[in-house]
Amino acid sequence: MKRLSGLFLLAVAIVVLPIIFPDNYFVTVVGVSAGLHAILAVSLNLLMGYAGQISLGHAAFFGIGAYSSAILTTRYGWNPWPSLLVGLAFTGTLAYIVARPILKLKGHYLAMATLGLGIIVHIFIVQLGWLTGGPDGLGGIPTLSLFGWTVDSDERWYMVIGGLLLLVVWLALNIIDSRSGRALRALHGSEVAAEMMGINTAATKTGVFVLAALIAALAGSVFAHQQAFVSPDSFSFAFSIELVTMVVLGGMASTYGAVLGAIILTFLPELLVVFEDYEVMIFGAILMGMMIFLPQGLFVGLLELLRKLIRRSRPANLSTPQKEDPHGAA
Amino acid sequence: AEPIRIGTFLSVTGPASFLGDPELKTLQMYIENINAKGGVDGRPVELVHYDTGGNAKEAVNFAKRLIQKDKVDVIVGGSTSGSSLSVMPLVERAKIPFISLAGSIKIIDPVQKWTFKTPHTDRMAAQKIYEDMQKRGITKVALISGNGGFGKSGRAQSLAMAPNYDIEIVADEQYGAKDTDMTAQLTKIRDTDAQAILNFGFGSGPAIVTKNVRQLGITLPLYQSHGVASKKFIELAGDAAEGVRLPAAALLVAEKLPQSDPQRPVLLGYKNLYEGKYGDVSTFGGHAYDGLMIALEAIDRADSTDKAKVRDEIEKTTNFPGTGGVFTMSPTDHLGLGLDAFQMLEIKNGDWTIVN
Amino acid sequence: MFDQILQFLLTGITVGSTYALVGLGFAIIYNASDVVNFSQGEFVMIGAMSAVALSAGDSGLPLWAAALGAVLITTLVGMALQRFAIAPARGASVVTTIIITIGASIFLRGVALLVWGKDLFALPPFSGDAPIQVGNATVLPQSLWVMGGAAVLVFGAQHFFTHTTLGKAILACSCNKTAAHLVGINVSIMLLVAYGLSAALGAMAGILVAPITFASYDTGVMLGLKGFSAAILGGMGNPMGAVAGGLLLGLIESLSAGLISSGYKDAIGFIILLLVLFFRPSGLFGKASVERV
Amino acid sequence: MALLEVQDLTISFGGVTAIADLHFEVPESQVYAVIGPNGAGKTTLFNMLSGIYRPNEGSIRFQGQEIVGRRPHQVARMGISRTFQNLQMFFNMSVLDNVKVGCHLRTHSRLWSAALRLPNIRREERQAEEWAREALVFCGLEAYIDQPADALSYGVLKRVEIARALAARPRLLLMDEPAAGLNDTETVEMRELIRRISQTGVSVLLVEHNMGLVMQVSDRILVIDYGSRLAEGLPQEIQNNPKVIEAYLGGEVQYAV
Amino acid sequence: MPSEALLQVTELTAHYGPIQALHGISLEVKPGELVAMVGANGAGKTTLLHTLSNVHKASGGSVIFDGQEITRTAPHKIVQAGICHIPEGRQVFAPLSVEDNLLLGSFTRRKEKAWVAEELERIYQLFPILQEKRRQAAGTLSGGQQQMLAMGRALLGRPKLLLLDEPSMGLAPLLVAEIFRVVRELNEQGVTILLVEQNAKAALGIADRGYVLETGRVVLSAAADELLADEAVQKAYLGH
Ligand SMILES: Nc1ncnc2c1ncn2[C@@H]1O[C@H](COP(=O)(O)OP(=O)(O)OP(=O)(O)O)[C@@H](O)[C@H]1O
Ligand SMILES: Nc1ncnc2c1ncn2[C@@H]1O[C@H](COP(=O)(O)OP(=O)(O)OP(=O)(O)O)[C@@H](O)[C@H]1O
Ligand SMILES: [Mg+2]
Ligand SMILES: [Mg+2]
Repeated sequence: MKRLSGLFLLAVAIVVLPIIFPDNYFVTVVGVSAGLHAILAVSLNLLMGYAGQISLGHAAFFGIGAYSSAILTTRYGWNPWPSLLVGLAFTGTLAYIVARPILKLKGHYLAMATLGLGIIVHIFIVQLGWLTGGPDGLGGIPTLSLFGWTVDSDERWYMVIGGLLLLVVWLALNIIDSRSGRALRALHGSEVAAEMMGINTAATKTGVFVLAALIAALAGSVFAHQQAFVSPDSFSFAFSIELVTMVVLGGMASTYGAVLGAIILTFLPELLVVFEDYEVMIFGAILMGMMIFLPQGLFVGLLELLRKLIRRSRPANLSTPQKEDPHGAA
Repeated sequence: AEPIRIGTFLSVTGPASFLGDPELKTLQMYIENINAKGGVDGRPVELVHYDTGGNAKEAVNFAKRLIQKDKVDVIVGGSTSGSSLSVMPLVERAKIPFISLAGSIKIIDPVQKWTFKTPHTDRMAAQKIYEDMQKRGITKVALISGNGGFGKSGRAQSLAMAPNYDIEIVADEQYGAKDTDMTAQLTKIRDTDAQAILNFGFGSGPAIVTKNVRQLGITLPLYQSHGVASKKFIELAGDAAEGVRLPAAALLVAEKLPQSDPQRPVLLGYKNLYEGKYGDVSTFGGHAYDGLMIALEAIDRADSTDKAKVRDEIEKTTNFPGTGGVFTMSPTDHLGLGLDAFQMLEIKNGDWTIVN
Repeated sequence: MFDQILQFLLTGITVGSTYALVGLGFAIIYNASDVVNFSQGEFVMIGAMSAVALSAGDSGLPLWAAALGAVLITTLVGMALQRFAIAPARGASVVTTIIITIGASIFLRGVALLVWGKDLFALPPFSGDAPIQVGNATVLPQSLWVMGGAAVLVFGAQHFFTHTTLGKAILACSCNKTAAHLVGINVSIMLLVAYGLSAALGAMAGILVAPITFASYDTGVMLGLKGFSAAILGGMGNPMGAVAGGLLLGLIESLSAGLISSGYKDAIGFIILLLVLFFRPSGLFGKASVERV
Repeated sequence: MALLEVQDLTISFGGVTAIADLHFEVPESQVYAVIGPNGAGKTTLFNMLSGIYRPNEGSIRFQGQEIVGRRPHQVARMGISRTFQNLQMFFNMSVLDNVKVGCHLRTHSRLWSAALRLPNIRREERQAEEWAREALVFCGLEAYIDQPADALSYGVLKRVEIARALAARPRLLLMDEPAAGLNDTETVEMRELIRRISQTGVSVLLVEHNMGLVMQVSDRILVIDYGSRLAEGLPQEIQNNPKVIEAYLGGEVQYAV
Repeated sequence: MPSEALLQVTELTAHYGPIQALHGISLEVKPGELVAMVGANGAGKTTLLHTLSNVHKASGGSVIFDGQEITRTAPHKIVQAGICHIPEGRQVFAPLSVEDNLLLGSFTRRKEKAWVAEELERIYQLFPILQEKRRQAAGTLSGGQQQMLAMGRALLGRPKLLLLDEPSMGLAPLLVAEIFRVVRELNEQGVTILLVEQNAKAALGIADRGYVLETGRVVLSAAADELLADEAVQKAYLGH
């Protein structure tokens, strides 16, 4: 099926990598981080890339999910699964409550409001030390297990998160290709026209905001169990901005782009550590460079480059390629 | 011979870089020196280091990288309490000796088998300060603290220890790491009946607090924590720093110690080496020195890098004179310092003096 | 109690003026290109750090010369940013451009780290640090410099955008680039001017506040964030708004630190910011969008 | 009962009254034109009819139900669709997807079922695509179906908007200057299109400055000037109304009716 | 031959990405001429004007204006050289006031204060509604009012050559007549005009010559009255 061929490729890559590089730190450890980031980026991309509603506070929902699980399992001794569900319910409710007033805002005002939301959540996490452990964080979070299968090694976490990523990508692709997905893109294109076509834009925005928040909370909960430790600096506004950067770097409104952006921004610092004090500067330069030369995002940009190369190497009398729909690239 | 591999992850950049930066410099400088002298047991020492930027999440990944990929023998690192605490479950599972360079008492209390640390705890700092206050007859204290990990943890210990010294906390204010003005908090403090002000924090905050105290014309004694134990503080706070007291390792006043002090040669040696290369010392770099030396001596005594043996030897560290004090560890004490490891200092004429 | 409140107000105005000055810089680039320049905080940092560096040591320049030099250096940095990072990204959307400025801010911070290290530095106050008594409250002379600077610069900026053709031409670039070209505006020069101007403003802000706040390679992040908040609170792109927003934010923070809770003062600030936006979606002084269907 | 009844409609912007005390009725199955000088308030009227602006006073009843106070998507649900004078395309989508959005009200899947791609989704997608293609073909836009919207010329975009509005199967279609940017031959095609639309039982409310088109296609015409009603009647009457000629038409031309 | 033309376009091509929109357009406009350009939707008229102003880059060919090659000249220099362009879709500066919009039209002439003031007065006489609304944000004007504003703004650039992209679009019949009268009048005052119009009859009615554009190519060029009489033109563009 053409619609899901990309997903299939992604699945193959996820399965094959640990087989080619067994026991490799970059696959099982960094790969797990990249996977989590990719899940977050894909969810943010639904909101930002497709619906055009920028959020600089996505890390907050990630954090609430993580802390819900951490607190319920460590302080109250709950089983991880009900903790996860309570975390999702809590995040969903919070997102639902703030969505309406916040999503009335547009552009930079929306950016500021979501940024503020993220910072407020962060401050509460830091200040509610009796509950959250404050800046020192909260440790001793049990790992996940299902039907006796315990996720107790990096390899197993890799499998779990890889699977989760595939699931989230599949959900995102499905949504984009549906009535609801078109409604999202439509309100990005023109809110009045979308309304006039019968789309309840406020409800649609709220819906996608809550959905993105839920996915982020799910990722957060998994993150808490995987790290066995949570601390506020994993959910700071800097991380929210990093997530936005992943989405834009990969290419707005492209699910695979979001995955690509997440992977690149996760691996880049790991590779740059050898530059020590120069790391920050080089990282900034690379980020700028990528955006300057491929302003429409790496995924679309690289695809186009590839296409150009193929076209050039092909004999001229073959049919000129059809102009691709740049927005259809899901 | 097979090199000894020391792994470290530090907050070399980011908000806690004032910790990580001197720590990294110290490790690099000493390992270079040791190798120049032929290494340990004839084996060269190799340092593998990563910068966490102060983020606990990075710390976990880098600790994994050190253990799985770089296959280090010992980890000496973790500038912040958060980053140290976050890797502890990992370290315990991987069974690798870990000497933390962070302040929180939670790292060694309760004691975890594979985890040690060298810096004085924030509890000790609070105790030392309260001892001094008791001597001056102070019973009412206004607390102000930064809301980062260091300040928060210090605040918690200060609140917890106060009753033991019959001290009443009459104000409990906070400020953000990058706040530029604390006069609002201090105005509130001014209008309490506090007899002294205690500030737990690091970075620009304590210097601004010190200046603001003087700006508001507050004449109460001002205590800072060991978080400001570097010349930079005096430079930033300027005249306002006169009379400020703080607990700190003897490193800052090495020259002023009696000749007989067992720490004196170590302190002068470290200080001269560091200042010769990088400029003003801080006590934080000293903690890295202590951690590194304790680890290497343990390896030397164990005659191997077998992790279990090294761990046992670290635990047996006895009367080791470091920059932070004289360490004597035990199965129930993975720090091995007493309150006497702290000196109470006062800033006079722009320099440190020992209070007695 | 009254004395306390007076001090809180003075503190709030001092801090607020700092935010206002930083916020003002955001307004200019925004007005020229709709872009929120995330490296604005770095301009502030570079201004402060270069002034420190130029005036430091025995062979250092006198303060005024160092300040002038720092403004110049920062202006060049701002223009270079536009010329070499923003301009070449042809066809970049606003979001992409914002990400470029995020990259630039990381890059500039990295460079500052290499050049100046991680230490904190203080710039000497312009006119001493003997506190000035206002009733039973006090302010530092430097705070007066900051407030005065904010006032002068905001009126300058306001005049520039409402009364000069150049200012209006810059506004024109952001609302419709094609049309700006078609009336003969050299859009690339306008953008260069805008980046240079806002860098210069940022530098001035940095130099004015450095004696109070100290400077280090990473001071830009927080100041940038607060400045952005101020600009949004007041209404993006409106110089008066940036100042009003800055002052308000400063006052909220200091009053909540003094009267409610110093631990939650930033949270309170942002909560009020959110509430203001819920009732005035384009800030206190921002104009609602004028696009019609 | 008339399809649309407008009474005492008034709206002002910062003290300037754009529509004042306007009343008129649109009967079922007619092409009803609203004309008037630039700035007379025609687009503003449309914006109130579609729920985008809320009038200061007055009522708008559609099939007996009040529109004032409803949001645009609710108005759309009642069976009103429109095109815009200032294009409101979804430029981030293809032409086909633009028109598929038009089918929003005729399809019903929810976010959750779409996410899981339940079997009904595939069916619905196929249905929506069919409807969208139908609408595009109806408007003579076969050639552009797979193009991205941002690659089209102005005149084509205006017609895609009509197709999108039609895909919603409205009872009443509001068209704001559909012939702007069309040449005379294309305007003739537009006239035919409007006629065909009206033959399918859809009522049309038409704002247009091209008098040739208006006079030929309209059943009745309302003339407004400065937001107030100037005249109302059959095309023939309007054309010969001296007030209308003075305010709007100018004297010289006679338009075929 | 080329020296006498004010605007000389030779083999001009333009692309949108891989798609070619202009396939080698050649045309000329002599000083003082009023030349009309007609074509169906999507023929490339707007693209041509954009390419002439260089807000869309040409991919080949050349444009010579007043003896100077301007194919790759920056847009603002083209305006300085004396070409003003009323773009399709009006493109007013929405948040700025009507008067600021007009004054920005005189950006390249901003030193000539007296002339600008005089011209502004003339435009207000031409479109009194603009004067009435001169403090209002341009974005809140009605469609037709914005069209008037775009026209006025271009006139304040004091063009030698005026490029008009459907100036009558969205205007009431009375004003359409008025606009054509103004265009004619400007032309008589010596402004050379290239007029793109869908209202082909009216455009050719006032033009000296005309070009017919089809899918990015010039397919016909002749004197205006010849074109009006041409059967194919009548069928394709005049609705006969
Ligand atoms: N949001 C607004 N703010 C201020 N004035 C407005 C606003 N919207 C409309 N107006 C004014 O109301 C009047 C009516 O505008 P409207 O767009 O309805 O006219 P119209 O009849 O559609 O004209 P045209 O034929 O030119 O499109 C105009 O004078 C316009 O300036
Ligand atoms: N941004 C774009 N990307 C791709 N193709 C485009 C773009 N803009 C225009 N085109 C194509 O270029 C061709 C010429 O368009 P142009 O807008 O110049 O036509 P026009 O003659 O002005 O038509 P109209 O009378 O409808 O305004 C059309 O086929 C159009 O689809
Ligand atoms: Mg209108
Ligand atoms: Mg056109």
